Amino acid sequence: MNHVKLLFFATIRERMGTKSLDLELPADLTIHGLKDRLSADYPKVKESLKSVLITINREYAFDEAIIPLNAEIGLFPPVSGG
Amino acid sequence: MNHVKLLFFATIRERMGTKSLDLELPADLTIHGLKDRLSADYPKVKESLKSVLITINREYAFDEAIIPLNAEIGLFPPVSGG
Amino acid sequence: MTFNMQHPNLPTIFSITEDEIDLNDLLAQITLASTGAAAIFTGMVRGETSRRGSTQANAGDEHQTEFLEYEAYIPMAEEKMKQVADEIRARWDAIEGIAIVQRIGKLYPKTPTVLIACTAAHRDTGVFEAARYGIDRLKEIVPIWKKEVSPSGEFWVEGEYVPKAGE
Amino acid sequence: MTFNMQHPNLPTIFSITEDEIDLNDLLAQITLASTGAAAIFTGMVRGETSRRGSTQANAGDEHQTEFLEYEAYIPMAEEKMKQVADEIRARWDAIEGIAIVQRIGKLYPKTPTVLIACTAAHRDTGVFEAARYGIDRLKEIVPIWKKEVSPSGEFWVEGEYVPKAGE
Repeated sequence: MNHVKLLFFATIRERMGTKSLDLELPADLTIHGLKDRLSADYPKVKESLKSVLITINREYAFDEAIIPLNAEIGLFPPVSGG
Repeated sequence: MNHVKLLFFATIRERMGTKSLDLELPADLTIHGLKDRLSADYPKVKESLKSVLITINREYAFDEAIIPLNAEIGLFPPVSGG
Repeated sequence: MTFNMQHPNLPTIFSITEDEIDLNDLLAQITLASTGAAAIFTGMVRGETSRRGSTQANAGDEHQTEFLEYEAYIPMAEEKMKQVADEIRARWDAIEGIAIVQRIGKLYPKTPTVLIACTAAHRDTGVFEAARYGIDRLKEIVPIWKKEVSPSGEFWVEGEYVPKAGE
Repeated sequence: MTFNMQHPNLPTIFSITEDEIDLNDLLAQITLASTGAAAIFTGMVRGETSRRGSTQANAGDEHQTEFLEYEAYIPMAEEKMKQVADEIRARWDAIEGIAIVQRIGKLYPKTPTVLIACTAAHRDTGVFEAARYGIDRLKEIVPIWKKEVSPSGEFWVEGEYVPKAGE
């Protein structure tokens, strides 16, 4: 199993009701697989996940990426700083 | 006669050795005529006058302009602020 | 201030802070003995959105803002600010100093919220373009978000850029 | 700050001063409730001219500067700064506030000597171009001169622009 830390920001943080979540994931799970799991476990963020940006260890990542061991995974909407 | 005030800046001020000069000029003298007179009276600025910028009452003016009564006339090299 | 392996003598500042943005101080920090020009962009909280001069606001958008509340994914935002600075140096090699600062927390109208500053020997070396590029990129890839609070409620300002792979 | 007949609510600052240029203060003075973006240019005294990134300096020009000494034809310079501000507003009608400041006297390396700042609701309204235009025009028509003092002597910095009739 793979221990990962999820970090939520902005609208997704509000919908999740938490800033972070520690999860145990199967080895070799992809981002796509993670999204499926979150959609099932947290139906309130299912819509948000369709347009979510994902980062693995602070770099933007995409559906096909395999989640490395002990990854820090960010989930957030498109940025709006400035 | 026309009482005018000449103001010198930068290199021309240094060559003239003064910041200003009050002059009596004939009525209807042009800038060109003023330059001729200054070249004759102050040979040390004759060279400078070839590339001098002239202002009449704080607006750029040119050789053919007739000097109005009680004018404030600026004489200086191209500007270099900033 | 960070030490940059590729540009060891060129100051690069990036910061996410709750403190006031001090333009005088930041400019001094990115001014070298060889520096003759700086272009600085700052963004401020708009208290009212009117149609005058706006290319984004339409008639129906006119409204008052009480404050904006900013949040950031701080360690990643710092890394992405460094990336923006590296991109600037790769595009404009005359750039000497770079400062990229985002203020976060609750920010009221007229308050500067973000600063991008670039210095160079002369003004015709790309400083203006570099500062413009910096704020554009910050708004694309640096993980910061803002929520607007107004008399009619609160809503998140929506970004739209989706970073590409490796960005 | 002056009252502008054509733009009664839009702040326009121009100043020739021996005091330090305070970017924070000037920016605050040209920030309205509707302002969301500012582009600021500052020029500084270069202490050393090197070839890196310079389009003007050649190998033979490398030198040290001890200080610059600025002088201005003050009342005319103020009028011409106002003209530059009017020209900016005529070209970019989204501009809200404008500040144009020239510091004069004896100024040492790394010191900001000039500032042009323009504000608007958004950054895509011409603020960068307006600030760039402002410094270009200041260097063409505003009667200010500077003399450089270096270990090898002193010399006047040469301008080259000759204003046209009515300019």
